[in-house]
Amino acid sequence: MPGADGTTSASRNGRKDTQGLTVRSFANHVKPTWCPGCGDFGVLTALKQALVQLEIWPHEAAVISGIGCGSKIVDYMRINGFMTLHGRPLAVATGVKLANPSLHVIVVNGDGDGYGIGGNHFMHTARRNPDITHIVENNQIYALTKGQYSPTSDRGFKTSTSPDGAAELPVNPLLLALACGATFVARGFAGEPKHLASLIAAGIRHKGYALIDVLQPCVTFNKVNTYEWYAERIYRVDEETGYDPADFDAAWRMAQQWGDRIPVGIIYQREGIPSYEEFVPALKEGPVVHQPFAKVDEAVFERLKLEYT
Amino acid sequence: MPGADGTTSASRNGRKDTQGLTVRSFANHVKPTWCPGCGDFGVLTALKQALVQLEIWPHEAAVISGIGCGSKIVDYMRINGFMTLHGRPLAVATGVKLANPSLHVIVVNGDGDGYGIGGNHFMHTARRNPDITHIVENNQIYALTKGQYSPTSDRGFKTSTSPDGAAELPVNPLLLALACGATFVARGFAGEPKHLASLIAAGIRHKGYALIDVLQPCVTFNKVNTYEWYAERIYRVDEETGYDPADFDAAWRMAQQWGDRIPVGIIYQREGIPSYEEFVPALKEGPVVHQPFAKVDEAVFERLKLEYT
Amino acid sequence: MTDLSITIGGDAGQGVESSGSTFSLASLRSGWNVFSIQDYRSRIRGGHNFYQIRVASREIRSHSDPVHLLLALTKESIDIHLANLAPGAGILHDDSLRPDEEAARAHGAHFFPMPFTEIATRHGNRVMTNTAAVGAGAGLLGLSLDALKSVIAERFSAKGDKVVESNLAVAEEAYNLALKRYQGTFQHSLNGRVPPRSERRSRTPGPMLISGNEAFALGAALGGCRFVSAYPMTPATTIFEWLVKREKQLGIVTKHAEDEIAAICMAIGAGYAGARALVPTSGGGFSLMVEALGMAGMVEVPVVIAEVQRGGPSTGLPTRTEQGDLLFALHASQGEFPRIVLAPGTHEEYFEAGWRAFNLAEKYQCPVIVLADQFLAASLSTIAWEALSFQSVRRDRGQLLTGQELDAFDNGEYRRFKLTPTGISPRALPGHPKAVYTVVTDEHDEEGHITEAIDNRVAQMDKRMRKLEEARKEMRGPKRYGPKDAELTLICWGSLAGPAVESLPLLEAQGVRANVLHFSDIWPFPVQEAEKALQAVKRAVAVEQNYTGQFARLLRMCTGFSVSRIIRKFDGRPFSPQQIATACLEEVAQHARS
Amino acid sequence: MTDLSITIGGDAGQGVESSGSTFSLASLRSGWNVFSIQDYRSRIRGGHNFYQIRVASREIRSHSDPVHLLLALTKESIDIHLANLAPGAGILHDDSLRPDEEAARAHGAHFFPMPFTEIATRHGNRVMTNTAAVGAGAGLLGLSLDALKSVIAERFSAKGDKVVESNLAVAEEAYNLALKRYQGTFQHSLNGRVPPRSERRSRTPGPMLISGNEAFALGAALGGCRFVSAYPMTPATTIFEWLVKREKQLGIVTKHAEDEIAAICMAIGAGYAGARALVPTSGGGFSLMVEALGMAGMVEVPVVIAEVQRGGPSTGLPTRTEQGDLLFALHASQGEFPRIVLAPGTHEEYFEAGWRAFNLAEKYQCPVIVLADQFLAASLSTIAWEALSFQSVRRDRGQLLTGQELDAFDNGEYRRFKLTPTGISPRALPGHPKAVYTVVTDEHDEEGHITEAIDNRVAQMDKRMRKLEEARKEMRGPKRYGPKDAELTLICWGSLAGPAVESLPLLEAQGVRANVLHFSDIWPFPVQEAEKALQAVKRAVAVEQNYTGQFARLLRMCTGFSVSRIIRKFDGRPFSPQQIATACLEEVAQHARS
Ligand SMILES: Cc1ncc(C[n+]2csc(CCOP(=O)(O)OP(=O)(O)O)c2C)c(N)n1
Ligand SMILES: Cc1ncc(C[n+]2csc(CCOP(=O)(O)OP(=O)(O)O)c2C)c(N)n1
Ligand code: SF4
Ligand code: SF4
Ligand SMILES: [Mg+2]
Ligand SMILES: [Mg+2]
Repeated sequence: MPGADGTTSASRNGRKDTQGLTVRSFANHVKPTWCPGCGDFGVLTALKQALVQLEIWPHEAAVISGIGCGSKIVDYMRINGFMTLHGRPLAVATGVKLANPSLHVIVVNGDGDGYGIGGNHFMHTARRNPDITHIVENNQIYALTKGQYSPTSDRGFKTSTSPDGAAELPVNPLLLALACGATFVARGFAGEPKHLASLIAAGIRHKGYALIDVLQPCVTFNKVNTYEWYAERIYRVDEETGYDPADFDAAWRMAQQWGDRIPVGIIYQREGIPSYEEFVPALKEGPVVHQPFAKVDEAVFERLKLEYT
Repeated sequence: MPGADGTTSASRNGRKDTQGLTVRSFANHVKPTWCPGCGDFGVLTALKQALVQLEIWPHEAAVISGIGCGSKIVDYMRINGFMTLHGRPLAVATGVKLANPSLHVIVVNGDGDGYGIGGNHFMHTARRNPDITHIVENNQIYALTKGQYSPTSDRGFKTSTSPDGAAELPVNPLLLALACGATFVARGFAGEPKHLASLIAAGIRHKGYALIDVLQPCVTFNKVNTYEWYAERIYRVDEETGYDPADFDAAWRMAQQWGDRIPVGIIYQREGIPSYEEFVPALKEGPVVHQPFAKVDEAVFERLKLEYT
Repeated sequence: MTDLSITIGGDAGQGVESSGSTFSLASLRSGWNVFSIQDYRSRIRGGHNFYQIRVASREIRSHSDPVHLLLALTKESIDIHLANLAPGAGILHDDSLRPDEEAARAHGAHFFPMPFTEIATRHGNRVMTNTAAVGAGAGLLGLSLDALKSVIAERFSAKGDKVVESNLAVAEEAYNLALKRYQGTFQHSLNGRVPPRSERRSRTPGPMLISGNEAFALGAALGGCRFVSAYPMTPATTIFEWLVKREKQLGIVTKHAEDEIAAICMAIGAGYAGARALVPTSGGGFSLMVEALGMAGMVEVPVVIAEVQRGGPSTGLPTRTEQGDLLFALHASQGEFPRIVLAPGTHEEYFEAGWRAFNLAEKYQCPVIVLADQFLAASLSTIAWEALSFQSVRRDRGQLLTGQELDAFDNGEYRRFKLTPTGISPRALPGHPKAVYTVVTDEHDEEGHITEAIDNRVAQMDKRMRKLEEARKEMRGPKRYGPKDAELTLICWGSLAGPAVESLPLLEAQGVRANVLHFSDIWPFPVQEAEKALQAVKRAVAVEQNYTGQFARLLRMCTGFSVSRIIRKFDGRPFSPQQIATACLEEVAQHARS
Repeated sequence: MTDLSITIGGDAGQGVESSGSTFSLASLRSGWNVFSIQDYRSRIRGGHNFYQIRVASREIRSHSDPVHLLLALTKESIDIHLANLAPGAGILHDDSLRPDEEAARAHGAHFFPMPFTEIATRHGNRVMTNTAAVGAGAGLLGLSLDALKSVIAERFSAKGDKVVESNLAVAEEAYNLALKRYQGTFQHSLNGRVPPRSERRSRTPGPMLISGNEAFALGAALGGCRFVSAYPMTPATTIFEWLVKREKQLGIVTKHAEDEIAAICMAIGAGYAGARALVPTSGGGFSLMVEALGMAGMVEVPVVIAEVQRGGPSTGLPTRTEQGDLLFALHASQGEFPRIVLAPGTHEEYFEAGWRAFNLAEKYQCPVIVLADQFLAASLSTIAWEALSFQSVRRDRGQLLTGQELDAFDNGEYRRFKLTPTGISPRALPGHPKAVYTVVTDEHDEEGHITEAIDNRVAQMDKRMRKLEEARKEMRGPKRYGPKDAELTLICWGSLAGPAVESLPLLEAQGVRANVLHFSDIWPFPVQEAEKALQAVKRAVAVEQNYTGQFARLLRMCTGFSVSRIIRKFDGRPFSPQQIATACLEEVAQHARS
């Protein structure tokens, strides 16, 4: 039963009705404008599947995106969605989470959005560790603006803004997340939505910040890193014998692999670390959006005024 | 002999007159407003010494700073100085360097400036690798704004904005720089200006982006990380037997040390990597600030117009 | 009528600030009305700082020139403040300083040397020199010793009993010595002039002495602020620090963010989720918030921004005052969307803006900017206990749908951006099964989905902008101070209310009948009320703490009305009533000549 | 006089853009004057897009309604554009489409079905359907087949001979078939109307067909641009891409930065070092540049920002046009400092702004903002070869000291922020031993050092703001188009010059004698010239591509002048001359009634 402020969710009062929850529960009437074959379709499918797996209803999650092809995802599903600004969804999501931690907060954005213009929020959110799941549709290109090189474009990648090939060392998002102290670092592939769904579900389940970098083919502007290109190279770390995602040093080495062999799966996970919300005193009594104004009453006010006499 | 545009430096035409160059060559009439005992004095001394060591005259270097106590350094020395905006000196410096690579470009800023608000430029400059030396006066506090916790404040550090102690994992600048692919990563201590000067000199000599994180005691607002605190903990990596700064994995482990033992010195250096300027076609013929306008003449113009007929 | 000004001057790091606030509060507790300002540089140590305290028997609204008593902690303070001393002013200083007697005599000032350092070191240590000065000043002026001691005891209590006792001893000895040595010789002493209004010295409700930022933060807390995110920036930092300090008591989530972009984005996220969210900053930080401001406007999320102006442009004069960001705040961000801008004139109005801004933000579902400045933010003003009243505070969430109301909706019926006559679409917060919707910063339809259709675009633009017309109805016109039939009207806005109003008696004394029209509700501009008020104006000057007369230009843009002259100040120091009066008299004289 | 409009409509991804530009250039090479606009959505595939091409015998300055020939690649295009067709218009479409003949007849339009897909697949593949449509359109209209083939050959040359040949074959067959089938039935055919102005079909100098952004980039390159840093943002990206593509030829450092803050900071760094530096962006990116804009103002570093406006607020209508950022650009950033704002009205003026902005930036040592918009940026206009002349381009670096001049200075003599009567301080670049100085964004003295002294503050503020008065002297007043003694004056700014001027003959035809006052130099506002021009105005309307009539409000602020009506459009689609004329006629009618 929703509270007086209308913000509550079924999960708030403990009762949880998941009967009838299917991927169709997340469907709306909007037809995606993505190019046929775009990897973003795989991400959309995987996200819906993960939510169904975790029995999270549309009103219990908030999906915050940025600006870019992939960020349009919130327009194509029935969910509390917020398409914000280019590069800013993590900051907006942090505000949502800290105001109402009862929502499952998920960020979806592109590589330009997440690692380029949004790099500072990425770095600081990773070390801050709020309970936010961060899915980056990494197509190694600025797609919506029609094909400029991105921070993850490989060296030598030619675009309208890198006619002689990208000269900068690409961002390695996994390594960066590890260096920032992220407690969950994974990589998925849009061409394998089922596996991706399992990673997203693990990320949502994980308490704290979870990065899921998704290899997402852009069939229109990235003619190098195609489905085939990725498919030929990826392998699953959970199928490697002896790989332990709790081993930081192993993760560090694994995260550096790129090129002929590209690992996908949970690269690193450290459990039992408190998420940022647990340090916030005002959240001790539950989400602040559920706190009545009456908390600050006349007696409190008079006490505050007394400080100035 | 300066060129017609007045931008040239002695180094441009190969002749270099270093007679009479001393630290006093970098002195001006401004009395620093830093608190007595502030670690920034050590940085100022070290920077001047490094320039003298390298025989760089005031007009041959540009020091670009941000906003904060330490960033005032450019006001306290005779140099081409530019105190920019909070968090932005690396971006400004990149512009300076790409327009006139004949200048030695050095950035000096604080930990809030460099790793907080300026974090995105830090990350991208490190992987871009322009020939810029970046000195961060890391006092683990926002000093000029009177004592709020900074991205490098240790967990539990109490300030006016972290009354219960900082809850976030601090930024580890060395690790971050390594994750971004920086080719020179060092740590110095403001209490040992001579050693610091040698690190700065090595950083300037290094071709490409060089980070020198400086442990800089703030005697007024940081009562935890004092001269004594640092002095008790630091040790020099070049005195460790067998430490090889060219070994990336060793550097990665070394960079993670913090607490009881804090390494200072050159943590990592990889030589022989081209700096970003070398990839810029327009710089093939020298600094663009020295190129005459006449380059784009009537013939070029007519050719360009023809594209539209 | 008693009306005296005291200046405490010294180097940064000498405790000028704490001395000033101690002296101010001791004056209040001695029964006087007090108004204090602080003047300091953007550095931590060194350089001249001062505190200027005005003590009067009547209600006062600003500091005032000239100064009657100078507590000089350095020789430099004497040199600097001499020119601003009143005839017969006293200069209390350590006897080790060797001031230039000649120059002082020319100003009719008297020196009162005192063994500050000696007293301080005897009872404690050198650091307490400023306590000695404060004690002596209080004695010479005739403040209540008990009042002073109560303030000192409280201020030093955190440092332990020993420190408290030493300071009390220092203050008391200096107080008595100053009285003994100089009683009778200092002509501006308060003793026996007007009996202290009350003998309140303990912490029972009495008049308050509060800074603007404190009053605002208090107002915000009362207004139901639930979230504040910020990046430190003078002179707004104290709002954030005030709320952080009380986060547990008030139940407010506070977040020191990585930069200002994150700060406002977090607040917008919190506002979207349903928390009343605040972002305090100054002009430089606001510059970084511009893009997100437009986002809040487009997705119709309430958020309150306290933009505490300081001297610009760019880093400018970081610790000083200016009203240089008015037209910037009004037009910041690409494209057009509703925003509300308030510029409180007094500490009471700043308090009110603290809660009123949230009501406006939620009623009109748009960003609200409270434009203050360093002068308003950092000055201490005396406010009657009753003037900040709990009953006055209203918390109106506008058309926020309750859970019960939403329960009654059919599935898919709720439309977040429904077209309505007022432009206000009933708002549902995320978390309710009947109100699952997406908001996007692209143009969108009533449900929130992206569309570029022409009709929808026009309808949604009209809808959003209608809210501005709706809000305009409750924007307050200018407040008139002084006679209706004045020959000269001083038009001002924001923090200048106090100095402008206090210049009226000075003008009156010079035979000029003037009044003040003060604007505090700036946007949407209260055009009709302004035009009505302007009809009665015979001749107008604008008084502004900026270079180009931004409000005068805005007024012309909105009403066509032109002032005869813009009285400007842009050196970072606040206008005093005397400076305003002088400039007005010039204008009157020039007008008479022409 | 021939004056026809052609629309090519289809889905995103169907090649509407390349068809449109091919058709446009073929029209130019056939001897006609051409003006084209493109309408597309913020998505990569799907959704209706169109290209509108106007072909005329006289000089034209904007697109025009209604449309005489529609090349429909989808059925949807027919539905959408039917309402905008002229009587007797033709609709060329693939014979597989089954259009609604009834509706078309009601509009007096004729269907011309063609086997586009069949021709395309026979000579090449389905993708060439649009080439077939273009060929048929060219044939029906009567463009030169040779001209069309020369364009196609060039456009496809990068894809290899086979692709070129197939496309040529497709175009030629469709051209001839359309001629054969429908010659005579299409009443708007150009054939035999006016002989093509010239037979120029090869690449010898002739009239150019160029987009605004290309013209601007060309102007910037000619103006000595040495540095451009940007972050991609529609509709400014093409300026950056144009310069990147030619970076070697022109010797320009180009940098795709990590974000817009970095982009402008890099440009300011380059400007400080002595390079003419440019940052192209749109409103959202400009929002992020606001803080650095103030830095450039404060440290007096020249930098040029091309702000190409699009539909706002926030992400808004990213691929569409608007003039919504005027007051934002004028007031962006905290505090007050000189800036110059240009808003070119035509492609030629936009070209000129490309080099003139650098001169102004260096002369007045301040940021210069060129305010364009998607309409000006992306529309293709016919420009005479001579109109963009090398001789017209001047490169004036203002008071930039040469090395020789600096050699003559004494040590320590050079003062970067020297007080001068004009406010302009001779500038030395870093790198010379006689000119070692520091610049800071805090207030500073003549040497550049931080100081908070009052006198210096006032002197430096005055100095900086004096530059604005100096610059005002060379700001151009409004340009009048049309008769001096008009009964109605259309006031506009920026990209609306073309559509407004083209509305004059339409008004004339309805018996309304009107003229246009067009402002392109916006700030510092040319007050005197504006007032002079306004004296002759009998009745004025403002025509603006925004919601609130920003220029009309600015005009009132600066001159007190009020327009009678603001003709607004804010749906992201550019004003056509017809729409402006219609709104003006309404105003005239209403005025007559009242
Ligand atoms: C402040 C700002 N700058 C630039 C843009 C233009 N822009 C829109 S999407 C985009 C980049 C898209 O790349 P990415 O984030 O990788 O997403 P993708 O389209 O590849 O999914 C850019 C630069 C913007 N919307 N806002
Ligand atoms: C955009 C912006 N935000 C905030 C500030 C206020 N500010 C000045 S210095 C500073 C932080 C100083 O910390 P740091 O960079 O560590 O330098 P320090 O003073 O410790 O040397 C801040 C937040 C500013 N000048 N500009
Ligand atoms: S352009 Fe690329 S990323 Fe965008 S929708 Fe098409 S395939 Fe996907
Ligand atoms: S406050 Fe700290 S960092 Fe700043 S000058 Fe003083 S000691 Fe140095
Ligand atoms: Mg991408
Ligand atoms: Mg610091």
